[in-house]
Amino acid sequence: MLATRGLTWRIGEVAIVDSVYLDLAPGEFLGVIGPNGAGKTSLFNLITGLRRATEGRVTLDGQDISSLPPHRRARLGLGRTFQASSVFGSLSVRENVRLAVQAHRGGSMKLWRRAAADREVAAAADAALERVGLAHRGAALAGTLAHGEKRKLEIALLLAGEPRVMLLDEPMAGVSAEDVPELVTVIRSLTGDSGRSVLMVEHHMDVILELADRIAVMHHGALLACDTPETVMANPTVQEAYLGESL
Amino acid sequence: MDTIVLLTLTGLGLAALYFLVASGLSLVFGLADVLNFAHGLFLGVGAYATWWAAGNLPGAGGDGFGFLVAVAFGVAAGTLVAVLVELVLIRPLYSRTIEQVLVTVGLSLAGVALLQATWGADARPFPRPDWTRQVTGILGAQVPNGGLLLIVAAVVVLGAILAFLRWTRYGLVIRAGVENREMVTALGIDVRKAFTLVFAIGGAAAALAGALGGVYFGTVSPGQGGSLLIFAFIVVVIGGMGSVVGSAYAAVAVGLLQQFVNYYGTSGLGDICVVALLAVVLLLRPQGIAGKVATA
Amino acid sequence: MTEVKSPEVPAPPAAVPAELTPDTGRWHRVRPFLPLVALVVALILPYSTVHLPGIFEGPLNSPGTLQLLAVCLVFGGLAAGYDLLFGRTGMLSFGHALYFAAGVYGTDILVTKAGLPLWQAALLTITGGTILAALLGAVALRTVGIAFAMVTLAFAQVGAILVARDFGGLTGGEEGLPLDVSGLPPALVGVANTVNLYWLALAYLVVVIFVVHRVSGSPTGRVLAGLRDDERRIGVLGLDPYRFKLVAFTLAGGLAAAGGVVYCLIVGGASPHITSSELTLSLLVMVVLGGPGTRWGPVLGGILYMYLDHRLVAFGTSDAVDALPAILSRPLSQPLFVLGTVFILAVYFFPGGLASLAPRLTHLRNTLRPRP
Amino acid sequence: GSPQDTASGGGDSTAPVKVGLVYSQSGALASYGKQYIEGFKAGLDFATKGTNKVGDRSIEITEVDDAGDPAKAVSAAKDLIGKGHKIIAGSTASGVALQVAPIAAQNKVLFISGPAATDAVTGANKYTFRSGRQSYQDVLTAKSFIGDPAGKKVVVFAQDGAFGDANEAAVKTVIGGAGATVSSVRAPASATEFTPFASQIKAAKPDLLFVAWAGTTAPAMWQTLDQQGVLSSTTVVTGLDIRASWPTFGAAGSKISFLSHYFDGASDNEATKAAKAKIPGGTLDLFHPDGFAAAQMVVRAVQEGGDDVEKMVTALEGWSFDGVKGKMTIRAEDHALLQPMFQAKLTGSGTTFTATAQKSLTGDESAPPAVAMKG
Amino acid sequence: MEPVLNVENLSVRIAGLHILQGVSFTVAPTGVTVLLGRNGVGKTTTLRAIVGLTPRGGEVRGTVRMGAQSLLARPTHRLVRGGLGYVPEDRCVFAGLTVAENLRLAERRGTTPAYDKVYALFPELDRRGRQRAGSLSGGQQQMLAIGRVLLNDNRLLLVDEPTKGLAPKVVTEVAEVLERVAESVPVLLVEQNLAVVRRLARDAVVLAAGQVAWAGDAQQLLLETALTKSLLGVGSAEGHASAASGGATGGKDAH
Ligand SMILES: Nc1ncnc2c1ncn2[C@@H]1O[C@H](COP(=O)(O)OP(=O)(O)OP(=O)(O)O)[C@@H](O)[C@H]1O
Ligand SMILES: Nc1ncnc2c1ncn2[C@@H]1O[C@H](COP(=O)(O)OP(=O)(O)OP(=O)(O)O)[C@@H](O)[C@H]1O
Ligand SMILES: [Mg+2]
Ligand SMILES: [Mg+2]
Repeated sequence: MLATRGLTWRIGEVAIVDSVYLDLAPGEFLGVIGPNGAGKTSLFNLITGLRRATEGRVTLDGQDISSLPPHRRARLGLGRTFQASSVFGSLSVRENVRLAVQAHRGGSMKLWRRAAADREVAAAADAALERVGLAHRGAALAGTLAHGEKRKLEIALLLAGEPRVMLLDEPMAGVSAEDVPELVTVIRSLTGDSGRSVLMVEHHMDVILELADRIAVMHHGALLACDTPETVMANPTVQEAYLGESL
Repeated sequence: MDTIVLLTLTGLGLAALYFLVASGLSLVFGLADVLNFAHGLFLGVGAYATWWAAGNLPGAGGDGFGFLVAVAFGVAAGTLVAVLVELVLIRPLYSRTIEQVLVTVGLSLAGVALLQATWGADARPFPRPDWTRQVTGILGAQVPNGGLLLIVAAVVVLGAILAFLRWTRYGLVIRAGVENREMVTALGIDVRKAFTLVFAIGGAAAALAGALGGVYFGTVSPGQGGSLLIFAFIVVVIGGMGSVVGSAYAAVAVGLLQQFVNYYGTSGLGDICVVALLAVVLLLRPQGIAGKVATA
Repeated sequence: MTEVKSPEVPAPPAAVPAELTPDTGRWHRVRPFLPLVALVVALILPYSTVHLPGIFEGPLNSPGTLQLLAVCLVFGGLAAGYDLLFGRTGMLSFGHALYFAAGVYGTDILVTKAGLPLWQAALLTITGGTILAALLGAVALRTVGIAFAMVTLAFAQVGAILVARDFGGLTGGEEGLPLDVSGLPPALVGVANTVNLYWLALAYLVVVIFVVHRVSGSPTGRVLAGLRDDERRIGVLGLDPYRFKLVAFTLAGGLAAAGGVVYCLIVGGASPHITSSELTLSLLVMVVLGGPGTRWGPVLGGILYMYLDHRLVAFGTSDAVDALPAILSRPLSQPLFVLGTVFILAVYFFPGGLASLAPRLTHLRNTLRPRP
Repeated sequence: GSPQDTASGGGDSTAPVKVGLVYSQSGALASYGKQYIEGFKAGLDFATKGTNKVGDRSIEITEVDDAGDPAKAVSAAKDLIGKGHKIIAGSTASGVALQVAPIAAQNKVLFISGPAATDAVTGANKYTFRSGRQSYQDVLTAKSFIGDPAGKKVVVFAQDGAFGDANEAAVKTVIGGAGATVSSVRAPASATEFTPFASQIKAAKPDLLFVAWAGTTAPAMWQTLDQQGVLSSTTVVTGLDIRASWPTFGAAGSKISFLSHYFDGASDNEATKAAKAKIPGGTLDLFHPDGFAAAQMVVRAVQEGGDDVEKMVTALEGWSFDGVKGKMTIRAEDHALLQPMFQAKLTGSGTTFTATAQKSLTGDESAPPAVAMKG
Repeated sequence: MEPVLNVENLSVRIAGLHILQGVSFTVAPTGVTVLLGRNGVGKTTTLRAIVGLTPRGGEVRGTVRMGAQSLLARPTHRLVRGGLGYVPEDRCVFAGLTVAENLRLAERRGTTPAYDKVYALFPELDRRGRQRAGSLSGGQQQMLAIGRVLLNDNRLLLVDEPTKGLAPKVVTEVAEVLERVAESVPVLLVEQNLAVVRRLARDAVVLAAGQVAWAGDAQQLLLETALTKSLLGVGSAEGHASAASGGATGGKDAH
């Protein structure tokens, strides 16, 4: 479904992302791990078009999307969340999701329509909020949400866009331990239906191990391994580079 | 040939003036993130203080050593005003950048009006040594000494700022502060002092530009700072905000472009070309020639 | 790796767009009617002979007062339009005066030099102004933050140069171009008809408020509010930030051009003052004074600013000021000094602008009220 | 009340006559405005023989600051007209004059423009007069410097914009029309570096250089012309500005031939003496005569016209009187104010300069061609 | 022995989040006290609150004392000059400055900078004096960040995850350095790498849910598998490499 071919991003001499070849099958859940600064977020940025790759291609369903701007890629069904929550702080939670729904359904370029009057958008937004368990916070300003709630809102924004390929950047970061299982359920439900694919960066190994069909390991921008969880966990290079060895 | 020499040298004189104004702006923007609209005020203060000193301050005058004293007084006054502005108006708004910019906008309106209220709207003849009114023959071109003076001053200021940034401890602090203010404090350094210092340097450079601009124009008037400021802004942006060297390059580009286009093209085209240059640079490289990196 | 700071303008200290958030509190029921009340007051004002000494020179219905009010209203509308960019979309443009000036000069030239009837001139001007904004916006919006501010400033500067240059005697250069009123509807000409200009200005303001309000509450307005918070996120949601910013820019430009048409009629001509970068800065001052991103703040800010701008001239030359010692009276007789000082104080003491006063007062009342 | 109400000026024969003066008290032209108002007060005193009354009616002046901004001036004019003023005078800036003039015509009140030099005020409309000189008169005075223009080469150096355009056009008609070849070098008003322009002028090798430059950059411009040897290579003519600006010419001052609207010592008559006696400091300057003449015209208009503006207009048209500059005549066709003009030399150094008259032109010698009344 | 640092009832709110909710602990005058806890629990926030670097809009309550001196109201640069050394989590070397300049910047007035000591610890820094700090490898940057602080005499060092993102070999080196540093200066260390903790720590403070969940002898903590499991979410330091979570370079999976 989604594939990267020799994707590379250099700043000056340094390759932040170094010739990455990845394939994501329909319905597949691919976990991405790697040390801090390995280039995981940067890889996401390249895939979603927030950064232009210096070399290599990204294809979606065989179509080369390397030169498309982010919004065009999103329209083709590529959705993502951000490592640092990036929600619309001065809008209410509900408005946040409505904006996402509206962006997905089209009709955003309507200057003379009353936004509040669109019941379908509102209903879809409420459904998304319901799904991540934020319905009761709909009226709150997104900027005032607690951290974990923001993470949920991020996912609601993603859901609203009904993407076919979802890129989750550390969805668990900063989520309190009690909330993790709940969020894991939400994330699992993302793929459960409809053969959507997920690419998820996460440092919580147990979450990754629980959800991922395969795990990709990044190190210094390069793909160290990409295989089943068992194989990856047993890989000595991976152990050394990411999991670490004892002193 | 002599026309080209003449245009080049006078263009460089103009560039020097732009640079003197822009260097302070650029430094302040680099460290404090403040787009300082009140910079024109510092310029005006420097010019008026020099003018005032030459007429009233014992020991100061329009010629020789007295003139140096007058300029020194002007620069000191500009520096003082800049420091006061930083301490009283900018510092309390620490890290509220947009408010800081707004305050400098208010200050630019009020300050110029204040100059005008005090000394009137008319241009006043500026005291200056006689030799600045003369010309020097260079390769057949009659190059005005005032312009040469500006070039020398700009080179000295550029050198001094670079040396300051590179060799002094405060220079280090400022260069580091441009990158990461917080970490500088975490090393036990009062970064606010560095801010004040940067404003002082900016104010001094602007005041010097005001004083030398007075020599160059032969007059001082309240609006002078403002009209130079717009080109200084353009220079700062083209040069890459925060980069003094970038500003120097940009000033030369802008000064020469203006001069040559004004000669070979029709009137007014020079200014338009400068604006076009700005647009082109920004579209190709939104961060300017040098980008916002370490200041030196 | 240390972070490389980008020269971005932080989003303005904007309030939540009222159109997109539910009203809460006791004001809920009264508030929607306040604008109506204001409108009614504005409508009956020209029928009143009330004299407000110190505030206006003559009675409310005197031509001088109406003229001043008309100018204030136009600027209220202009500020509201500018806020569509600054407060609601988070774009810091330093060149908004250009489109206003295009409106003023466009009307003036088409009427005076080309002899077109007013309605044609107005239509052409607004269309032209909008297209100009679209074209320049298309270029300028390729940059962001301070760079964007500087490009717009530069474009406006070119406008100022062209006007001053007086190509073909079209603009009258520094002397400006008086409007040839012979072809205008008689109702818009003459001091006795100042009231009609007042109506026109009021209509313009109402239209701008309506448009801004409507657009802010539309699906597009939702996107604009989103752009102000997080442009990257808008892109990832599948919307092209560039297009939406361009729409906002063009719309604001068009509104400014329309304001220019009205202003040209009110003042009876064009003068190069309006092309100066100072005007854009004043627009910024107006919006900040009023409260960016709020429904009424920019309007109030614009009206207040223009009122002060005009009245301070009289204030500065008044006997009260002259009587003060020179050290006070001299600066006070400079309108810009007073205005600049007021502005600085406003930034310090009313960070949210005038619009933040109401909630503050409510807050104050609530804290003062004894708790049950 | 109703929105159409406007107060009407009292028809009462002892009610004061209200005169509105809209001029620059603040802003860039504040010092011109100051001279104007001083002149006006002196003139009013002179014309009413110290009574400040015309017949039984006293003259009541309202002063309004326009800060040089036409929008403010228009507001002020409307306000004054609304309050029943039948006479408006002032306009320090050309832009103000041009925008107030139509207002006067629309509302049928008398407008006497002040220092604003733009030619366009002349013949603007039936209700608009002027109490100062116009650019065309400057140029005619300039022409008097070169004797027979035929075959001579004349260059106009002027700033961009209407002021420069008007001067260039006037030189082309006046001097070019008399057989000289006229070319021009134009520079942006905002220019700060004049070397390119000086080089262009030098390359043109003119017999006469006419410089029309206003604003704070003038000293830099003169210095550059001097440095590049333009001043010593040809006859350079320009207008003499207010006294305060004289020192800014510096050494260049003595190399320039000045045409002058007025300077202290250019004339000596009753009015001059009266003006000198009344003006603070006792030294006349460039725009005192304009204010003085404006007051004389106001008094004349009220004397002959009472409250009837049409009668005021008739009374002023064709009227001749002795102003500070000498004999002045209001030309009936287009309301041009024919007046003496002067050639002057500047001598001195440092901050003390004196101007001396070389020659004076009568009102007829410097009369601009009549234009058709536009409105 | 009097503790060198006393933290009492420290509360921090940032942007509406109540991150620390009354944290109290002390730092012993010798050796390494380690601050443990899962990701996002507020370890960095604690250190930053102590040196006065809570982000704007953040609200800090409680008391922090170094000896008799109260720290909270004082500006950061004063604290640091008073002998409180701070090595931030993300190193924060000045990329545009050379290594030597970075060090020079850290010199404090009135004291003689101990260059010989720093260069003895990190000869690499001496060799690369003229290199731009931005072009150093992550490990070298970390050395620079630590070296900067060691130039001066400190009464207490706050060190935030010094081994994060470092190669195992460098981790060992850094651990050795800290070990030696701790001989003369007390250190409050935030560390995810339990192996490092085992080697260095004398005392441990474990944060959970914005509060102190456990405080006491570090070695004892590491011995009790049940305790580490419940507090840190890992079995024991000796376990399988993947369980020695946070590992040499990861540092993010404490579950
Ligand atoms: N715009 C940039 N300029 C310079 N360096 C950058 C830029 N963006 C990322 N980097 C560098 O690229 C490397 C990879 O960063 P990235 O954010 O992709 O890491 P990551 O794998 O997501 O790490 P983490 O787990 O900490 O989120 C880092 O060293 C980072 O400093
Ligand atoms: N400026 C801020 N604004 C909002 N939330 C913040 C801010 N800084 C920190 N937080 C939140 O506070 C919590 C504690 O963060 P902190 O960095 O102290 O954790 P930590 O224990 O150091 O984690 P790690 O092991 O990942 O370094 C996190 O949930 C974080 O998201
Ligand atoms: Mg990441
Ligand atoms: Mg941390």
